Amino acid sequence: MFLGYKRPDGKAGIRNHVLILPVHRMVNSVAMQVEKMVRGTKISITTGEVGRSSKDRETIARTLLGLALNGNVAGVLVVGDNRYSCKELNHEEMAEIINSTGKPVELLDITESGGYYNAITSGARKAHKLVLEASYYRREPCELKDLTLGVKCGTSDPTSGVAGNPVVGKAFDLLVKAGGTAFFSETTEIIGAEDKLAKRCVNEKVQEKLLAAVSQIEAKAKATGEDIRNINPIPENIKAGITTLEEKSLGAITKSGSMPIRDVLKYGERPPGQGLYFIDGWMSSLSLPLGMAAAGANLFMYQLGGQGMPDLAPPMPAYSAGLITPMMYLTGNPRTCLKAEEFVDFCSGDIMEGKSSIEEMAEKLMESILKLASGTWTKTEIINLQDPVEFYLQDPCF
Amino acid sequence: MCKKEGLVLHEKDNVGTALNDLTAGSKIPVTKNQTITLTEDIPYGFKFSLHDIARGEAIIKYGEAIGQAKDSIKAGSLVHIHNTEGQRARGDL
Amino acid sequence: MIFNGFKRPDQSVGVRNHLLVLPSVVCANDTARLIGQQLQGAVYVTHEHGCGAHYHSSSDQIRRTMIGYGSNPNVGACIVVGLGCETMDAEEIAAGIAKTGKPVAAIVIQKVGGTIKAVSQGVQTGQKMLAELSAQKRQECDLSELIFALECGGSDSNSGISANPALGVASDLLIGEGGSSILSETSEIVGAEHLMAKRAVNKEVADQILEIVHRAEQEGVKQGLDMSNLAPGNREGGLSTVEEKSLGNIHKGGTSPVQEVLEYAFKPSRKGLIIMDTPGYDVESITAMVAGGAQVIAFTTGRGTPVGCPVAPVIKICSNSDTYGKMQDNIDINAGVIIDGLSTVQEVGQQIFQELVDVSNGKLTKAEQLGFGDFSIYRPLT
Amino acid sequence: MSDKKHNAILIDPKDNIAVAIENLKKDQKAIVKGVDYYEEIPLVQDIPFGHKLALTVLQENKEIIKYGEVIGVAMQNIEKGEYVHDHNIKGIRGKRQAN
Repeated sequence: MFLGYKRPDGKAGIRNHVLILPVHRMVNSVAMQVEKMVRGTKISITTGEVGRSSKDRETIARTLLGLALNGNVAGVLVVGDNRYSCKELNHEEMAEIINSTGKPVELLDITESGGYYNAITSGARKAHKLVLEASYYRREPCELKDLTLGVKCGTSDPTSGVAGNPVVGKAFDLLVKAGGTAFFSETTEIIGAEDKLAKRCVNEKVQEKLLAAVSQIEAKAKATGEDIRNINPIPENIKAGITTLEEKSLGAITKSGSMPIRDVLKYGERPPGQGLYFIDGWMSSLSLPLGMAAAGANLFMYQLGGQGMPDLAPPMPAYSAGLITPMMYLTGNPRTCLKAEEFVDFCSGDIMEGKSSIEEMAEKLMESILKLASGTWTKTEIINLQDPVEFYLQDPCF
Repeated sequence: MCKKEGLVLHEKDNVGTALNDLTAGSKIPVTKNQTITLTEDIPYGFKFSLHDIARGEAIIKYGEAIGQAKDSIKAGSLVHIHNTEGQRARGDL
Repeated sequence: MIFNGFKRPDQSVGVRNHLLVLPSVVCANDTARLIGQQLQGAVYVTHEHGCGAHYHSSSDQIRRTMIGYGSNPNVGACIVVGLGCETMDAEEIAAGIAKTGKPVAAIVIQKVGGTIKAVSQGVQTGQKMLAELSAQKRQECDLSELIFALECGGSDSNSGISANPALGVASDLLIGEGGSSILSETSEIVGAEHLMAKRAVNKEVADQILEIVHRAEQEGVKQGLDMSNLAPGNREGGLSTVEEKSLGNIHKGGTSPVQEVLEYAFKPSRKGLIIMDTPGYDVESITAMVAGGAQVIAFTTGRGTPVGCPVAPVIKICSNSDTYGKMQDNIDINAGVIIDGLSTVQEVGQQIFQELVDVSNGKLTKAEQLGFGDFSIYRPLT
Repeated sequence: MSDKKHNAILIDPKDNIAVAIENLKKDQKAIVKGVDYYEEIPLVQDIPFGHKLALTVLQENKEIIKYGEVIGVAMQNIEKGEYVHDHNIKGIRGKRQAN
């Protein structure tokens, strides 16, 4: 059990943000000024929609809408401009959909505001209204089934597959058994381990989707004509002792636990129900947390290896999901835990030392997660780490 | 439990993982009956071979192939990119 | 009556859970700002005091105010930033605040070795404090733990008819629940002190009321001030004399007996209606009441004002519908409906009381949404 | 009592001024309402919203009463219906007394 915010659509939140959502790059500047003027607001700027295929624009739209509907969001200010509105990215439609879920939403159309300064004034007033409404929310007891977690691993090293990821996997098992929802992703990093995952898919259709996602990404990798080891494992992985992509993948998939895989979701797609889901996405620490936040993750777990990190170096402070979904740093490497104490929220390094079992650590991890879900801030959340937002776009741009 | 120095993750594996910075010449117990003498330094987290591995043979970790030996590898050697290569997603092959 | 607040180690009750970054001296202002800006959930203040050898009474007042401010129950933890050579010793102030049992740290720029190191140390310290603060949950508290600061600014002649009497009703309701209210700005009791003295619980308190008013009046006269020369905004609002302003002002205190008279920034020792001797400047007066422990501020205004407080919510109550219409971005409650004949003083008083409860539970006021945090310590002239 | 909407109020029965609750124009009538009080007073001058008007003739040095208390004295004779403000009344408190 944890203390969360219950939203009108039945979703639960662990934070209570007001999201400012500019839908086109042309309205970012107004939205950014509004964010500065109104305390308690967060902004997700939009880039990359111009000169893109409709498939990529749909990805952006799906991601933006997903962010808006995330349980951590109490209210949304959609900022748009009729001149730039397109079929896939339409601010009015987006506001209507948000409204239909019962979540407070305000729409600011720059073209109708009468100039830059009036648009900011009008936007600030709308944002104020949303912040005020949000402040009426109180934390209430919520069940594990109301919780959605996402995970990625990063700066992987040989401890990741032994003491880091398996603990997350075990915690995912506990969550999913209790009716909660869990996401894992990084299609590139299941190459070489896909057969193990395919066996866990709930049906053949899901299995086909999973294998198709892997073969597509592998074909794209081959089409580059490059030795994949120049790209993935990344130099830091190799420096830490990971030799091949297959090795990395086999360690990476342990973070998914052992529960059946309900479905394969598109980047930013919201799941049809509870359970464990694979998201067809990229490992980028900028784009993946964003995609998982859009899919509804309340908390994002960043499982660090970090063996290749120099002493007292910050891990990659990737925080784009931290817009609305706090980032929790974990590690199974006791050395990393000491090196990155400023960032790491949870350490399962005792497993490497033989002092603790994966099961014991998973119980402790769940306790830690529930504390964060009930309002305790993660270390990176307090200092407001925020990287630029990056959507996972796959088509060429023109 | 005394601190282990090497870890074998699966019975099928032909590599072990160093649980400390290990030095050449050390004798590392890896199973009840087997001890490996390291032929070179193995840094924390890196792999060492549990027996001789022939060129082209699969390197097994987590009970699965993680790549192939590029050369023959003597027991107790460091197993990494200099003597091992992955097969998947390779555009250069 | 119950509300949900934060319980502090010293048994006091907060309605907010801020980390306050407080410079002990003007020279530490920007360092404090840089620390505060990097920490989510932190507030910081800046001011002009703390450096040299002030007059003794002035030093005491500034130190008392700083310690009181950091000790306010809405402050969950505090970082005091000093330079190292100032009269207002940061470590001494931190020690004063630490008596409440809350986490407090002092960072002294000269000791740490420059501002960049001080900022870094401040952010690291703040990170740990905020992790602790964020784990604290609101708990059921009794409304009797609340101290309501009664303030007015930018008054017009409607203030005495609508907003102030309505606030008086709310203040009486809180006192009825066992809570307290502080009425301040002595210069705005001039001409109405006989009415307040009549309500004093005993002769001693009555004499104190007359004494502080007499003192404020004499002090003003000595300085060559003409108190009846009201602020231009007051005059445009229809107020003609200081007596008229005062008679309107004291309505904020409702009808409750006056329990105690306090000097600037002192903590009340009794419950009920308290009078604090503060100057007739909004921000200096609010700062003193917050240093005295007030958790929520009610601010009546005729002309409209944006003033906020870094650690305590400010509820703005407007005396007339015209200003409310124009300044809705800054005002929470329109008492102008009383003048418009749409509502009664009693009804608006109830509404303010309900707002007090809601805001104590976490509802944000307009000034909070804007993130406004004005802070100013009154430095006595002698 | 009349049904006419009032545009000024008498705060206390002892008061000798009323407060306009609308912008009142010269030649208009102030319709003053209080507890058990109703009077229509022709205005001599404009009275802005929130400002005061005399309910009776106020002789020079006459105490001006609002909220039932003294808020100052008339500096000159003030007509019934005349604008009452700092041009024709003065406070007594908080300033150097003329000897």
